[in-house]
Amino acid sequence: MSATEPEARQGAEPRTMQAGAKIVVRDVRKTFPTKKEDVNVLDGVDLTVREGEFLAIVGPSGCGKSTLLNCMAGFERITSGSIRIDSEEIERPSPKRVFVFQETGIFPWYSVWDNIGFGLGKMPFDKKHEIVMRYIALVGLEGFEKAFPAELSGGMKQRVEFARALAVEPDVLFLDEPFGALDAFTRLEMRREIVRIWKETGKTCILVTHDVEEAVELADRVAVMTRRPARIHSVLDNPLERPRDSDQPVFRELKDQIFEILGVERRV
Amino acid sequence: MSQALKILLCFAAFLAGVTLLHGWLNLAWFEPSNREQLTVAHLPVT
Amino acid sequence: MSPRALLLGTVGFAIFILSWHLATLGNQIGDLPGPAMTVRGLVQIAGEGVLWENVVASVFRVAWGFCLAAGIGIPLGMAFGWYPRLRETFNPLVQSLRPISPIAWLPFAVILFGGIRMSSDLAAIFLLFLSAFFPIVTASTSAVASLDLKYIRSARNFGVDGLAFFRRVVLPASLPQILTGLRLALGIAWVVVVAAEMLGVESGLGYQVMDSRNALRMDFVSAAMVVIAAIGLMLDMAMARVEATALARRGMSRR
Amino acid sequence: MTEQSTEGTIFHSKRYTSWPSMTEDIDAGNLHAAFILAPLAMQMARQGKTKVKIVHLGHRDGTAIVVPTDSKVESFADLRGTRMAIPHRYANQRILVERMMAEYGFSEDDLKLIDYPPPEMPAALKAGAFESYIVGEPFAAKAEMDGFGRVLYHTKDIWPNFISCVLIVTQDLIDRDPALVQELVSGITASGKWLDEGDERLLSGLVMESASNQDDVDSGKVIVPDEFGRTPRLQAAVIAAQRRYYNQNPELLKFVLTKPPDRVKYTELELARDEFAEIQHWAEKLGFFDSRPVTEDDPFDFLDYCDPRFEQGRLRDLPLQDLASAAAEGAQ
Repeated sequence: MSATEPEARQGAEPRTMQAGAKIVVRDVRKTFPTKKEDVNVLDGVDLTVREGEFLAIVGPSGCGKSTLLNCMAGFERITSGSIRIDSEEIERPSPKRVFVFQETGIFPWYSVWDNIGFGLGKMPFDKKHEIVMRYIALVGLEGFEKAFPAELSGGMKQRVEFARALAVEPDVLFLDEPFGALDAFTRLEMRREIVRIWKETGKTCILVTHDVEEAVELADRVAVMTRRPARIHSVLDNPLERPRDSDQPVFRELKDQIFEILGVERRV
Repeated sequence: MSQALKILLCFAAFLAGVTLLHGWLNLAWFEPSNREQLTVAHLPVT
Repeated sequence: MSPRALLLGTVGFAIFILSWHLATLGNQIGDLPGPAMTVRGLVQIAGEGVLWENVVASVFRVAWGFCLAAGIGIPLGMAFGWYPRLRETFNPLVQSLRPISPIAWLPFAVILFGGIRMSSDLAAIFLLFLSAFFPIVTASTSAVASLDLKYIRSARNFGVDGLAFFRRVVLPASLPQILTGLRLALGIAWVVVVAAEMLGVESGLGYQVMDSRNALRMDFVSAAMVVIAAIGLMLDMAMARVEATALARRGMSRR
Repeated sequence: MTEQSTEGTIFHSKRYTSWPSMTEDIDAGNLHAAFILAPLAMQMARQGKTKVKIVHLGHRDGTAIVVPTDSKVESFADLRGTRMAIPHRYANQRILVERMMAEYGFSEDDLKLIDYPPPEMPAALKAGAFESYIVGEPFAAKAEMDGFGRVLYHTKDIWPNFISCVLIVTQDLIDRDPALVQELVSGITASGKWLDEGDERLLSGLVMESASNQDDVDSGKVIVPDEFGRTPRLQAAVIAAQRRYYNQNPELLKFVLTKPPDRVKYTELELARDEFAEIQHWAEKLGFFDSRPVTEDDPFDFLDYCDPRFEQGRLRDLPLQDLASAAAEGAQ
């Protein structure tokens, strides 16, 4: 960090509960024991995510943003501090909070239909069929029910993953750099898709990315993380109306601000 | 899992078939003989 | 097989057979048999029906040894793969027993199954079980141990665990590597059955080789070898088809 | 050929490919009767897991020392400093060679003895793996018949009535079913007598080539080529050549059984104490019983490994077609 870290964090979240807070992360620490000595990844993270909000978490790669997301999803236990969703401490993963992986986590041995129906568990066929077809329509995969992942493009596989996640009607979607493996054009297309789905379903979305432009383009607010051991440096409001255009001056200003916080030289 | 079941079934069928064949051809399962029998071994050399 | 591959394959065979023929020109029954003599020998033992008895005997033993090895080896291997403590306790034992050639077990196998009906068959099957068991356990262990973390997390995220998790995620995910292990194991078993039959039983292709040798009929020996090669190839192609059907439509991203 | 007769026990002959696989099957309890090397039988009786008894001899002679046709060796003395292949370290052939080495004053390393599988001896001799080999038939005759080998000695010349293979049965079978053992021994004695002294009647199940027709062949009858003739030894050559017995070329067996006629003998197969005493003497000398040495307080008597009781029984009569019907058949 080029600038010394200011004591009073700019726009830091007040510690008190925010109205409509969906997820409250308070003073979370996470250390990984290694042979040599413990690696301290998260060092006192505080963050509040509002109901139905699209929050982006930005930070240099390896700073621990994915670890934070894994802890919020319940895949990894925190060393200390607390993470509460709907004021309930996180114990383990749940269909209420579904995680979407970078290279898609859908199953290559199942067809699109079976993949999307995977989380629905035991239910009569026609009821499951009705739900699955609804989400196939939502992500625009009509006609591909019988296809297998190996026969789909990267973008289409991503859509199946979204459909699978949404089919169980979760409250929260965790997106861990979901477009990282896609080519530039598909990435743009999928960003529009996720915003459309987010608007239609009203889910709380938390996006982890190292692409600042992506964060500004998608999120209501952007939380910027410091280098490891990571903390939330600041959470910036994103005043831009949707649909957003990266040429707008305010867009660039917000991007510069984030780059500056991250201490990254933007000009190539 | 019906696909795995199909594979298992064809293995089982193959197994049963070859067992009966072996029994019939080499082990004389299907040639009842009431007379007492004794096997006398030898090597093809005097 | 594309026509080009078929053509090249036959050219390869043609060169082999031609050079084999030239090398054994003018040999008598007692010497190294040429292709023509081998074919005549093959026709003769096939005609006498003894060839089919021996083929059935060998395939019978491989089938049982292989299926038992798969039936026991796959679940055991998968358990080793999933439970690290189990793996740490038993894997060293498995890996140290593996290099022992199955043929070395023959004396024990004969004693172990002595006195029971079909004891020589059982001894041979026991040897084949061993020869197939180790590659299968090793393949199953590594298949489960290297299961992709994101599949495990996806399943747990959706609350799928226990038997459903095993049946719908662990098994299908490890199937490709297990099938490769099975195919390898079958190949090894087919090599071992011929060797095992040379020592202890009185039927089978290995016995046919040994017995023809005692009868000084080298043409029967090479005829038996041709049959051994042909059946070995057929078994491998059968396993390849099983693998193809099982992994149909998974494409390259099988895992 | 007991299938031909309608009553009594059916004796199946089972061909093994190596001595160890046979002894293992005996120890495993799968096998209760076998023709086996005499010293090996004694060794099993002495220190084997399964107690066995020799009840009859298999045959006499039928072993020869063979050298390449062009070799200059004329007598055993000429073999000094060469290599000789033997069938098995516990074979009687080894005792024969050791005895001759003593006779000709050979020291241990004057003649290198190599254990070698009998079927490969002819080809290996031709290939020069060793300068001579001693083995039972038909692997001695094989080299002779194919012209690249020459018999230096027949056993009838150097150890008359030489014992190579003996018939053993497990003690368990003797205790369990002595009548069966009796039936076996008297059957074998009868066949031996027929082989050496039988007349021209055909065994049932045999038919001369000229008298045979298609359904004879289909019903699995054994066809005796006319130029073979009808003498018992030639009938035996055709029978034994079958796949389920020796699986050899009939010509080779004919050669063994006739050139010369006393090359192998199938009569006077009774157990003789003095003959076995000599074998036992050499076996002890060569350390065959080292894991249980023979001493005063742990003797090894003739009756510890032989059981001659079954040799006194009435000979069994063979299923022979009487000449009249054979002639009639010939006329068809």
